[in-house]
Amino acid sequence: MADKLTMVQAIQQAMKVKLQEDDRVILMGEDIGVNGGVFRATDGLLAEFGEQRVIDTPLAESGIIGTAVGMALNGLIPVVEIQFLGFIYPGFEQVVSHVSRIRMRTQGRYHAPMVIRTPYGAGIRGPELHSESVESIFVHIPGVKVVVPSTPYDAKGLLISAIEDPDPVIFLEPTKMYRAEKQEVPEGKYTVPLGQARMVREGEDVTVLAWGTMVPVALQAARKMEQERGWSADVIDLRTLYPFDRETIRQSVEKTGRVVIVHEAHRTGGVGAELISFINDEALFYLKAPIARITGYDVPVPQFSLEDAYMPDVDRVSRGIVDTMQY
Amino acid sequence: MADKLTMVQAIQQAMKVKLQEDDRVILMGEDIGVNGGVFRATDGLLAEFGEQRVIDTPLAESGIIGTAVGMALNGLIPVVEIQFLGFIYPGFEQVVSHVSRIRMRTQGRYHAPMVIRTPYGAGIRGPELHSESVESIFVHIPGVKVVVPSTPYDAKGLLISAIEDPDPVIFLEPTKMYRAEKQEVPEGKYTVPLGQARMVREGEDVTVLAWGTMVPVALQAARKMEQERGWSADVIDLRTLYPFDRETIRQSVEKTGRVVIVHEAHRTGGVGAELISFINDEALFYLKAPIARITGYDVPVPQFSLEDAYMPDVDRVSRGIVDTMQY
Amino acid sequence: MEKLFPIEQVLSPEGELKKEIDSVISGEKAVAMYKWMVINRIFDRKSVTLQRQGRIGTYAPFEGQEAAQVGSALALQENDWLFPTYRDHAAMMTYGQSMTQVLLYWKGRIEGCVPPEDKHILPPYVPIATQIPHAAGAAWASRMKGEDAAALVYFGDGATSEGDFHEGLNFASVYDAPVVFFCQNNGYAISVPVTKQMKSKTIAQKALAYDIEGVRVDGNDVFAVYMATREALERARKGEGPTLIEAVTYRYGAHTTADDPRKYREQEKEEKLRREKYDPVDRLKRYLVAQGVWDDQKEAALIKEAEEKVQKAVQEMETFRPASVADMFEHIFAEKTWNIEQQQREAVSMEEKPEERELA
Amino acid sequence: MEKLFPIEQVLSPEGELKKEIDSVISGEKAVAMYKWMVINRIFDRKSVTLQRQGRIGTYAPFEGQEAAQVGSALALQENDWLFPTYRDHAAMMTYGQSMTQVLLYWKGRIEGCVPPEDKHILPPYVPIATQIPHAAGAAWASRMKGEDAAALVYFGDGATSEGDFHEGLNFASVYDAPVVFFCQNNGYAISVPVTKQMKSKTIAQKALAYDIEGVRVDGNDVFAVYMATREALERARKGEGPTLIEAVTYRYGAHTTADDPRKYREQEKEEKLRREKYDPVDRLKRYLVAQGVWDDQKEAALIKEAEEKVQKAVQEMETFRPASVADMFEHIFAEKTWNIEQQQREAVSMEEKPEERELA
Ligand SMILES: Cc1ncc(C[n+]2csc(CCOP(=O)(O)OP(=O)(O)O)c2C)c(N)n1
Ligand SMILES: Cc1ncc(C[n+]2csc(CCOP(=O)(O)OP(=O)(O)O)c2C)c(N)n1
Ligand SMILES: [Mg+2]
Ligand SMILES: [Mg+2]
Repeated sequence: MADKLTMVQAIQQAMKVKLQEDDRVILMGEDIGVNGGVFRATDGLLAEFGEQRVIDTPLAESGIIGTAVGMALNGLIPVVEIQFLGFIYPGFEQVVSHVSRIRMRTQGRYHAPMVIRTPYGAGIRGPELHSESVESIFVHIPGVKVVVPSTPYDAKGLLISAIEDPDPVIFLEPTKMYRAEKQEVPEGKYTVPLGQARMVREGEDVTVLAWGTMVPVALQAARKMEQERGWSADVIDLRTLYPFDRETIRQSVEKTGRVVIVHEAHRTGGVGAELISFINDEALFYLKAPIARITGYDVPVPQFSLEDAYMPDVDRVSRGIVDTMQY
Repeated sequence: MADKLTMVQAIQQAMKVKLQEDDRVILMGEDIGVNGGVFRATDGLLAEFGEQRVIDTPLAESGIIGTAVGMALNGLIPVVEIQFLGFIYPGFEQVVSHVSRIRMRTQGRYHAPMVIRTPYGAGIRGPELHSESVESIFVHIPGVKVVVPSTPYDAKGLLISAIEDPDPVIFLEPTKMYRAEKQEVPEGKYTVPLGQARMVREGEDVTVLAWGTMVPVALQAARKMEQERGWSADVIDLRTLYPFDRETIRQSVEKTGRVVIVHEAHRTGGVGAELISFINDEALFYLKAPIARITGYDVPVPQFSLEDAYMPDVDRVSRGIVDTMQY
Repeated sequence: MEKLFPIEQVLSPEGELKKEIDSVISGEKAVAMYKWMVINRIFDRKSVTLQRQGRIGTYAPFEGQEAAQVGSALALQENDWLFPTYRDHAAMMTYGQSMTQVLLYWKGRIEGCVPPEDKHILPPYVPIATQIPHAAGAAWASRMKGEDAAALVYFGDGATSEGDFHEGLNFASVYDAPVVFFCQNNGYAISVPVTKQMKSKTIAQKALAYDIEGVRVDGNDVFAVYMATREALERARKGEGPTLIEAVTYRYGAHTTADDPRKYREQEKEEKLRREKYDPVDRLKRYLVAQGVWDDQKEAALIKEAEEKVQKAVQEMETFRPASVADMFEHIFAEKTWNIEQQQREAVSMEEKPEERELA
Repeated sequence: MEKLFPIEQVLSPEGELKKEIDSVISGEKAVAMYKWMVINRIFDRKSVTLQRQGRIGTYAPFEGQEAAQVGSALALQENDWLFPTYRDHAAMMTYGQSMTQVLLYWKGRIEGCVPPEDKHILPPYVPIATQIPHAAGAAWASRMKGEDAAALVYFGDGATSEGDFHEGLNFASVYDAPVVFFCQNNGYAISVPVTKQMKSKTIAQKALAYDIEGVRVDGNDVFAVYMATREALERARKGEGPTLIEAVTYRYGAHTTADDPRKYREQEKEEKLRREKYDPVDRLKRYLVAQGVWDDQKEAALIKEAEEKVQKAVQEMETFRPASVADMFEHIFAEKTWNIEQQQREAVSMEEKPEERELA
């Protein structure tokens, strides 16, 4: 049986599956209990699993993540919600200095099999700091995996994988897509493996790499370019940013020789830069044109009146494809 | 008149010059007062300028940076010492959400002309978390400049520029080089401009980009390769990582067509990736070989028994040059 | 602890004085307080409506907290510093921020953050508790420079759980910074009641950790709030160090317009009770009427004036020059870096003729 | 506050009992305490020497704090959790960590972080105060699982200024987590005296902010430390919530071997005074001798035994298999990611024949 679910419903389902199946799994975060989370990702879970499993915490991100680390050391599997990615910063030290290092530091004697879930990215007209996409910071930190779903189906399957993964996972949920579309999502348990990209559309002429909110934008641009110009594109949804799926990317680049990378994050030092470097390492001389980066700009994500101008859209991605194809 | 000074002495001089010259400049940090800082960078300054200008703070990095922001709002120019870069994390939110944004958020009505100085990098057999080099995180954050000196002369001139800069500067001092060499450093005031690289050595065959501790390593490798193989290299000390010196890099790459980037930081998501992307943007088809990244590995900087294996050394850089030249 | 920190009250819910105020609050002042509370409330309700109509974005209402915000802001002097959260626009406007600016802010315009030239009013702080060390620092800087400006910093009950609350109070205490920490304990951090936020029964008692003054006041009693804040500011200016004030209050409505309080409390019942028994505006009105300084005619005139003022601000907001893409790249640095300049050109060209460029 | 939180003492500096202890501390236990203190002190001095000789890296000595660490660690039960800082190896060793491991740690070997299989002893925490929420979490998890394990977490006076101290105590208080917050107030955070660290006169009073128990003990009085910790652990296990213990003590030496305390205090004079009047080891010895359970012969035997034990650990440390480059890439993840595998190969090949590869 499969229901049509939004991404946020699919995410709720993933947690429900794991709460049912594994006693060690607990949820922690601000407003996740009776309120069901500010996006309702944990709706109904307190009622079903009780206060020992679904915990409304005080307003303190370092306290939440730090306490969760302690719980993980003692055998639990905390799934932590940070209300928005822009509010993970006060807990950043716990992520960098502990979540990512406990296994290494104790040579495997302890580990921190936890998930930090958080809404991320712009596009919902949120106030300041509700639209951050600083995924590259986490990709740079050794010891954590970084996952970004772009569909309801993937969100559920990836989140179950993340909870089951023996290592800590930063699970970034594109806020804009929480309710953007419904998709058939199987009931019960299934997984989508970490580390594997998804080929969203196949083509010959250009490779478009994207994740999260940018996947449908990339796809639309690819469709438009195919219609208007007859250029066909591989559109690849990375899904996992660390460790990313090298084979899928390499093969596509070797095939097309042209690459457009689309991300919401600031350009300088974004994950796009690492992908370019990977292609430099493994497929440089396949390139027929410089790789284009269509990204957020190197400015703080603006107040929402300028949000649309900040985020890559179909026109900007199309322009990137044109520039790359016509180089 | 010029004295032979170590880098840490040169840094002390820079602060002294500015304390003397500008009443608004104050120093804040842990143990910077009577103790003169754990590396003695502020030695003697409390005695000379008193407790109102040189302030031993409580042990709380968010408190230090946050309080400094308040002081900057109210007309002072705080020069903050974070004891080691690995301890900036608890103050990370203040850096990302405020230091870098006050000017933007108030449309220039307020700004935060402060400097955050901190020892950075490995090489002194320090305990865990005393050897971090996560400069790319700060390069990714819009609104702060990032500076790394590699010589005593530059350290003084760049720090004076940083203190005088109207924008916040993250000033990363390579711990290993604090006392590694002495150099003639003019007395009194002079500046080295932010945003300009330094051509350390000129050559024809390959471009080596480095900063901080890696500059002498890169230089030695370049010398060795010239002696052993007759290949000559441009060795460029970036000095400022944001905004970096695009002209110097571009010209060199156009000349040599071969590039080796050397940094201590983890490879994935390091500043090297951004430099590769810049070269992709501006000089891709000058490249005769993939750009080599000789970097720290994607693991937490290890306990010091393995520190040397973690850090790029002359052999590793030489290998990078060989691989690039023989591609 | 509740005994050590009783809730100070000056004006009873019935509008009766429980303490002498003449030396501190003149009749005129009391009327001014009332006017500010009414204007702010009208503004707040209008803003909620504007949000529902899609004319501004998500909005954080403060109705119910007018006495806490107005009473405290009115205790400030000209050259003081005010550090507000996203819910403290009543305080901001009372201290001098224009309504238009506040509306622009909620319309997603950065221009709405800028305060008037002659007032130190920081933009609304979104990341919880981060303003607390800023206030300590600004206050401390005043002291260093030998000025007598003080800082007043607002935050909620939830904010007291963050590390920055602790670090800010500790710094201020060590340096005797002239700052007043003003906590509006409205009982909730979004959905989380204060009883789950902390085990301690009061917030004021947290002052004991820093050996600073802690005061608990009825946050719906504008006189009590004003007097406590004024005293705290005086002590601060005299070098006697910071004060933590806990103003016990309640927000009638949702956390923001994106929130549904019925999910986590008996919204209707609670709201009704509070409005009937403890409303800060009505309380003061009862007093003023009893004093013979207020009547229906004055009330009608005030409401009319307030509505006109709000209307004018709405109009200014709606006719404000449109946001320009180029602006996004301004004020990141004093001088644009090369890559920001490059990206500005890129964005502007995109904006100007996307189709043309694209097809070029 | 100092009156509310007097420094509890059981054993006077002269070695006289000020309280009844028989029901809690047997003669045997007292001797065991003494032995641990002496062994730890001998270990500490040896480590300082090893550092001077370049045989280990920078080292953080604890001499002077033995009573605080030994007394508290001995109050733990088998299945409890111990969260130490970089200065708490006396506590770690007393609770079961091997000397060899501790030495390996200070020799820059990650292997030195691993505790014995049957004990929950976390590695030394370097980033100040970050262990405090971990202890709250581990303790809370025990409670959730219905186990009766408690957590004991160490930190210094300086650590109380960090946000994590505040957040950790708040969380623990809200959930009645069975954790004991054990602060060794040794008067300094590196060079910064506690009087500059905080305005409050005691650390114990900070418990008031969370409505938890706060206790101040003479940290050089091993009996007082033991009894206070034991009581706190008992309360914790009974579900009566956490306790903040302030153990007032002093480190005789440098902050670490990289520090020069003469820069910031009258080192010689202070040290001499403390050693003569308040030494924790001598104090207990006086008592034991007066009780007739200790004498010079036993002392000599103990010292010999301790020296041999330390010597053996040094030897084990020095003959431990050398660090391997490949190890650097292990235990980052449960399974190596492709790039870590790639880099491991790169690093190992470099290590094996750098010249050859390079010239290849
Ligand atoms: C660091 C951080 N974490 C989380 C949030 C999300 N958030 C916004 S308001 C709020 C509740 C604040 O409660 P309180 O401090 O009591 O203030 P109130 O909203 O009641 O005025 C939360 C959790 C945030 N803005 N910043
Ligand atoms: C977050 C952080 N900031 C700074 C440091 C550097 N540092 C190491 S020990 C120390 C002083 C700690 O003092 P205290 O908590 O009193 O413990 P003690 O060393 O006296 O045992 C400092 C500042 C650190 N390790 N972590
Ligand atoms: Mg509240
Ligand atoms: Mg100390």
